[in-house]
Amino acid sequence: MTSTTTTVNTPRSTLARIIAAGTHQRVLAFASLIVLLIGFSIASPNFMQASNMIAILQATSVNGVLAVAVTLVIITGGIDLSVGTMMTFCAVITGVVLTYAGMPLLLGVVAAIATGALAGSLSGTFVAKMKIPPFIATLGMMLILKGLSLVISGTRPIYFNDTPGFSEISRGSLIGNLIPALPIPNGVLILFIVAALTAYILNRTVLGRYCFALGSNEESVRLSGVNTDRWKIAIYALAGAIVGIAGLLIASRLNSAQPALGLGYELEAIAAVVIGGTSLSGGRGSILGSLIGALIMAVLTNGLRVLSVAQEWQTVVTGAIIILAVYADMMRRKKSN
Amino acid sequence: MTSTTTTVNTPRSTLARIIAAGTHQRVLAFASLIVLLIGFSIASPNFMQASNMIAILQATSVNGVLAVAVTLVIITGGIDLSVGTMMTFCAVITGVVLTYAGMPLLLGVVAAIATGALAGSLSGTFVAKMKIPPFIATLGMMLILKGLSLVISGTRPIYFNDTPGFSEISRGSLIGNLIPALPIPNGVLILFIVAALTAYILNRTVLGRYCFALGSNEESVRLSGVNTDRWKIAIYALAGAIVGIAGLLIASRLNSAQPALGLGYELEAIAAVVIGGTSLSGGRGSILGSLIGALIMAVLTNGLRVLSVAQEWQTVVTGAIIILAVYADMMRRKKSN
Amino acid sequence: MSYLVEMKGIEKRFPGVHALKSVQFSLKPGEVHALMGENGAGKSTLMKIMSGIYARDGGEMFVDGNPVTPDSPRAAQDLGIGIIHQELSLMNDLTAAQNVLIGREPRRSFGRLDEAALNKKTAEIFASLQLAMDPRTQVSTQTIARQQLIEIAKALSYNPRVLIMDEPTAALNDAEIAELFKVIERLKADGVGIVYISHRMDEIKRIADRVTILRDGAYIDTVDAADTPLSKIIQLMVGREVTQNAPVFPDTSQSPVALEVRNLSRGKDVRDVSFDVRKGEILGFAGLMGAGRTEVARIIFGADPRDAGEILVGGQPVNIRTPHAAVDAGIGYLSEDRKHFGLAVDMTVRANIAMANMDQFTNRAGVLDEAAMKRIAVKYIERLGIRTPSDMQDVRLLSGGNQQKVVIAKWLLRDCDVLIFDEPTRGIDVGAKSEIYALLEDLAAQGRAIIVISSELPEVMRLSHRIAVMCEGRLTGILPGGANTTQEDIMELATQRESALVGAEETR
Amino acid sequence: QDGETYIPLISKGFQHQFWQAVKQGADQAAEEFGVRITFEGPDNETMVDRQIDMLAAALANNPAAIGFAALDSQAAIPLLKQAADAGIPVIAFDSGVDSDIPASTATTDNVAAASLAADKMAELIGGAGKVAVIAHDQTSRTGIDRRDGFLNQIAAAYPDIEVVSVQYGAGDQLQSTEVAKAILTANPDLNGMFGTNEGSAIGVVNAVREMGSEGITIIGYDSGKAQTDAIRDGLMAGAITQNPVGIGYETVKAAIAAINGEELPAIIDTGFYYYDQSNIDDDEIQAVLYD
Ligand SMILES: Nc1ncnc2c1ncn2[C@@H]1O[C@H](COP(=O)(O)OP(=O)(O)OP(=O)(O)O)[C@@H](O)[C@H]1O
Ligand SMILES: Nc1ncnc2c1ncn2[C@@H]1O[C@H](COP(=O)(O)OP(=O)(O)OP(=O)(O)O)[C@@H](O)[C@H]1O
Ligand SMILES: [Mg+2]
Ligand SMILES: [Mg+2]
Repeated sequence: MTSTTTTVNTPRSTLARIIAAGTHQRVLAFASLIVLLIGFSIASPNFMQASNMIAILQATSVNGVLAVAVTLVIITGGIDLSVGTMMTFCAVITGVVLTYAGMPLLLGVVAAIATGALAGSLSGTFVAKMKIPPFIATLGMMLILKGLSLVISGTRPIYFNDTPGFSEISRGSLIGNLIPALPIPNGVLILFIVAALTAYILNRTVLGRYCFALGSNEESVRLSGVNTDRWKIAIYALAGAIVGIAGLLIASRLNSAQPALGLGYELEAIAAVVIGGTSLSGGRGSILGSLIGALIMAVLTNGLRVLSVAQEWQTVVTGAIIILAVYADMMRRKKSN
Repeated sequence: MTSTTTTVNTPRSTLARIIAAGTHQRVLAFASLIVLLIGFSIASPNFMQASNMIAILQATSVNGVLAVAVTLVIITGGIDLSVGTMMTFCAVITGVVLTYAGMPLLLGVVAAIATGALAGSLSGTFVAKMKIPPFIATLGMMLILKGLSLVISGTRPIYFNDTPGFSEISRGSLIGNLIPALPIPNGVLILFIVAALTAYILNRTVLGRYCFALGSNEESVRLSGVNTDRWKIAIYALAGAIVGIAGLLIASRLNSAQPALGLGYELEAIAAVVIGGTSLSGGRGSILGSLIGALIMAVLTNGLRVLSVAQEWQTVVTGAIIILAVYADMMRRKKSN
Repeated sequence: MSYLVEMKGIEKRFPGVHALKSVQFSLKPGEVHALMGENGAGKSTLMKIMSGIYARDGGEMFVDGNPVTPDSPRAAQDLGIGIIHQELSLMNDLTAAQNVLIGREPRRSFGRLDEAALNKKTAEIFASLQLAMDPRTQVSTQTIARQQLIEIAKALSYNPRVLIMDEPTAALNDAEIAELFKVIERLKADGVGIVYISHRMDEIKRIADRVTILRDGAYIDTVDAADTPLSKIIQLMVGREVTQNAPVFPDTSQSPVALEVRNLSRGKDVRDVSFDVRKGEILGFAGLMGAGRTEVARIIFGADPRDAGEILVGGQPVNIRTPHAAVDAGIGYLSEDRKHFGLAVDMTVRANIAMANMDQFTNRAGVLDEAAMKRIAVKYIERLGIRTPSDMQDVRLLSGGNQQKVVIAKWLLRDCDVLIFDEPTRGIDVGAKSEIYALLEDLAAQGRAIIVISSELPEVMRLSHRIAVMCEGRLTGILPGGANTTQEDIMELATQRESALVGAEETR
Repeated sequence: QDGETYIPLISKGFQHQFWQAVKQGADQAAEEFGVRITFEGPDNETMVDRQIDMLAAALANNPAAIGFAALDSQAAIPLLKQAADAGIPVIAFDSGVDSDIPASTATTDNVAAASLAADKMAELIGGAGKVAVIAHDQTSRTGIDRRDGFLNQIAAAYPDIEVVSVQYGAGDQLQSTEVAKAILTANPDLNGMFGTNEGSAIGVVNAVREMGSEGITIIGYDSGKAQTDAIRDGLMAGAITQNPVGIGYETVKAAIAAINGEELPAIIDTGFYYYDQSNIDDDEIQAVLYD
């Protein structure tokens, strides 16, 4: 779709300039998040409790990390359908390393991230070298990894009971140890660290620059003498490594690697990214947006559940609000031009 | 994704010209289908039985019709994630009309198609008028329709036991009645009729022309004074109507409207379309390709089952073969230039 | 006097840019009114307002004396105003005919298309343009020049009373320009008013009746084309005298060879091409459209695969299979199609200038040095006179000529030993053109080897130390540069067809 | 390959622990009786038509008998008829089929089992208070039976117990965790929760652990290591377990009997058990638990 919208962003103030540089677009989805939070607080007194806020953040952690990973790929103009099952695959490998092989915790962490990076670079190779459309390459990977998770685990969950510190990765609270009033679970902390690091990479390093450039006009980047294939593989590998972190988070939270889990998480992550304002046609996007998108999804599901809305209506309302949130975003963006 | 492939089709012979005009690109996926069929026949004597071939065709029918529908939308440069749950929704509405309201069969058929067209035009309106990205608009619709199916049906399947002819829609065999040696189920016949009609619309009518034009350069179409919004809505509505037919097929095959079914069908349909050579960035594609893509998927799953491959390995092999099929396609396309 | 279109006090602001400052413009029936100005002067913007694409911020517009405010291209079309855009806006996946008649397809009942009628109608339009093209060819397979011709055919098919041509000849060769001018004469005779924008000064004398000059978004003057010398018009455009220093052609025959190409072949497009370029030399490439010059450059640069041939850089054979390898070997290539192959238009000027040169702006951890990028970007913006509110402006918001300058800046920064410029001055104004010529001469003087592919013969002759001429994929000869080589010499080689004897002449 | 007895089992799923235990029982019987089996099921319990396609592929391999756990009791009837016409006996397992084609059905009475869970819940919370249900599915037979078995028993026998919320977590541990947390947030004074399958039950346990809620009585369903651990830790009060290994074993055994033309009972009830800290190590219970 070659839409030649004459959107014009010329940030005037220095602050606006920095924000624009940092996010490459205004993150307007934020307003929708606030509206949701206020709405649910009014509707239910139980919603705005500290413990529920923490529960929402906790619920965002896995999907948030996946959304961060997939943002990178989407900015290059690609898509990654394999993030859900890749997360599971990384968790299973960690299970093998820690529980079956009895290795120390750190090695399990490394294994998860390395597995993700490896799987990601495989997807990247399919896309870059073999010129397979990202949709198909990652759909294939989604199935392959799903199957392999079941094969490797023998279709049984792998428990981490023998690795004492493991469940602390997501459930413990470093912040809470320092400031008892703020028992933010480590999983949430990790989400924010991952998001901050990735945002830095995206906006301040060559890799990030090429993410945007590839999504903007791949051929012109190639003709600038850039080894586009190598960079693309690197980007998919980085996304994979981040998915590996998501694998650690979910395994730690469930204290087990559940080999059958994972399908469906990819759509949710992609939805968070798009709600956050990243364009599926590539070239534009921000990590902050994806984070907010993931929060919107988590607030929405949690809020509706706290309100005890009947499940079937929850689905209807979620669908409607996702559309409305993006619509409101569009309107505000239009106005601000 | 700005892939500036320099595909050059200069059909020399009249025949080649017609095929190229009819498909707008060479359908090379066909070769992969043949390779699969031959491979499975060699591997298992049970595969190439008439009854199994019919089972494969039968298994293709629903996914094939969905793939046909989603092809239209993809050619415009959009995507439709709602086809699976929309199919279910249409089936549920038919159930309400036939079983709850006791209307005659024909009205049920009309209801399914009309419901699909209506739901499709709603998606189309979101995309065209409200400028919501198709991914989000149809993701929202997917959730809304899923919820509504459960609400309307009271989360219970609706059976069609009181509408005697209903199960004949998909299970009966008009062809078999005429030529007893060829008991092709009506569902398959309907798939081919729908595909042929849609291919005709795509290649020989204004609506089809605008599908390609919108996917190619929407802004330029708009600047040429075409009411792009209206046409886009029409295209989504047509896709919806076709999804309505898929709803009839599946309801008839199961002799019931299963309100929880539907999720996951969208990815499979989109995969069939992409395997068939239609570009996700719009502007290029063919119905014949999507049909072949759907057949490849069905042959693959059936063949692996007949070979009694362990289920987790089935998944792995399916993923790998999907990637390979598209890769082979790419190679052949490259060579032929 | 009755004007077909009259515009008064037109104002237009974009964020950071006051694009039009109380500009006036008028068009009579049956005249060709040239609109002149430097890159970014506001020509395209004024015409986009006239054709309903932009809304004006102030001022008035009249058609046949009636005040109008066209708020969409459709509304302008209804007023009889048609436009051929500077940037191509075709549907690449469709055929030529499908593009030309989009929205007005001949139909049968039930929305069925009458493809035969569609192709026939388009064929007629093409015939009236003397354009030999099968209406059924797919647009994406055509070179930009031929795509431009399709755009022109499309605009004409509306039978407009006012036709705006925004740099229609930027991608055309002389023969095609001549055909276009014939069409313009015919339209004039029919009373159509034509607004003509071009940076090719010679064309103004050939077809314009009046000339309006804009500078920095302000109206300067409207003069009669026949009685105003070109130098005067240029002076009005630039605001100062442009001095054309006479070219010098140094003798480089003893310099070491920088790039040698031996027996390069690729299908029918490139057939057994061999040549060399020496350090400090500017080698011009002339030829008709489709002669294969772009293809030769792309193969050398590794952008397209080759069937056969060898490439030597500095006497060493190099194995170039990708642009990446070419750049490593010290070869740079500026593409003729900036929008598709030259720029990431959604990114900033700064990012685009740095694109080929990221190593220079990254530390070992891969962190970008934005400050250094800014410094360099600002330097090139000044040096090339790129008109932009800041180096953080998205490239797509720049005027066409300024976009071209950004691509040039990108390759100047890369500092390659061998630089191939494919149509480097496409859409660039006279003032900037001579600056770019000076730059190229500078680069050569510094010992770079430069290849310039250009479809403007005067440009090739002005710049080249030697002139290579291609025809139908073959290198038909290399002529010496300087005053001793005439246009006729070049044209003779450019039309030396091998297939002259082979009957049925095919377009491709 | 030829001459061997081949019995495909089409189940409702295959990746969950429960189905793996059924498969284990079937494999055991297959080895014992020297037959070849395959075991297949769709990814989730909504995919009715996928299951039909599996059945069709199984029939293509000319099996001696078929084991079938119907996702929808009607949808498969044409294919089952086809099997009957070809003289292939069908044994239903886990849930029945509305037809007289199956020679026998090996199953658990889910309604009875869930109402036992309700009784235990009432007993543990003292016959009064608020409880919630995390079910694994809104539309599948087992989901409905277990939910309704529990709800109906509460409604019928314990007027002082209020069911404040019934929500669904798709049997996905993480999703069930989030659902349970939301319920705990909305109902700070909750007394008990019932999770209708392994994933749902673990979700409840996770939620209580993460929220640090006190005084919640949790009753689960099925087994699995996380669940038995939770019971040993005292976090979960107890759980219902079926006998999945038995279901698998009995299905294959019945299939062989049917091939041999033996008479079979209409229902083979494989039974269910309630287990808690007190009896978890009993042999009888250990035999039906799976890790
Ligand atoms: N949509 C826009 N947003 C912001 N600035 C714009 C926009 N369109 C044009 N401009 C600016 O307005 C000025 C005039 O641009 P315009 O395209 O009219 O120039 P031009 O005279 O056609 O130049 P050229 O000869 O290079 O095509 C330029 O500085 C350009 O950067
Ligand atoms: N993108 C393309 N797709 C298909 N054919 C092409 C493409 N680009 C060039 N060609 C063909 O390759 C041949 C050589 O064209 P090329 O553009 O190299 O010529 P050129 O001498 O550079 O001409 P021009 O002055 O038009 O740039 C022509 O026959 C042309 O039609
Ligand atoms: Mg311009
Ligand atoms: Mg060229």
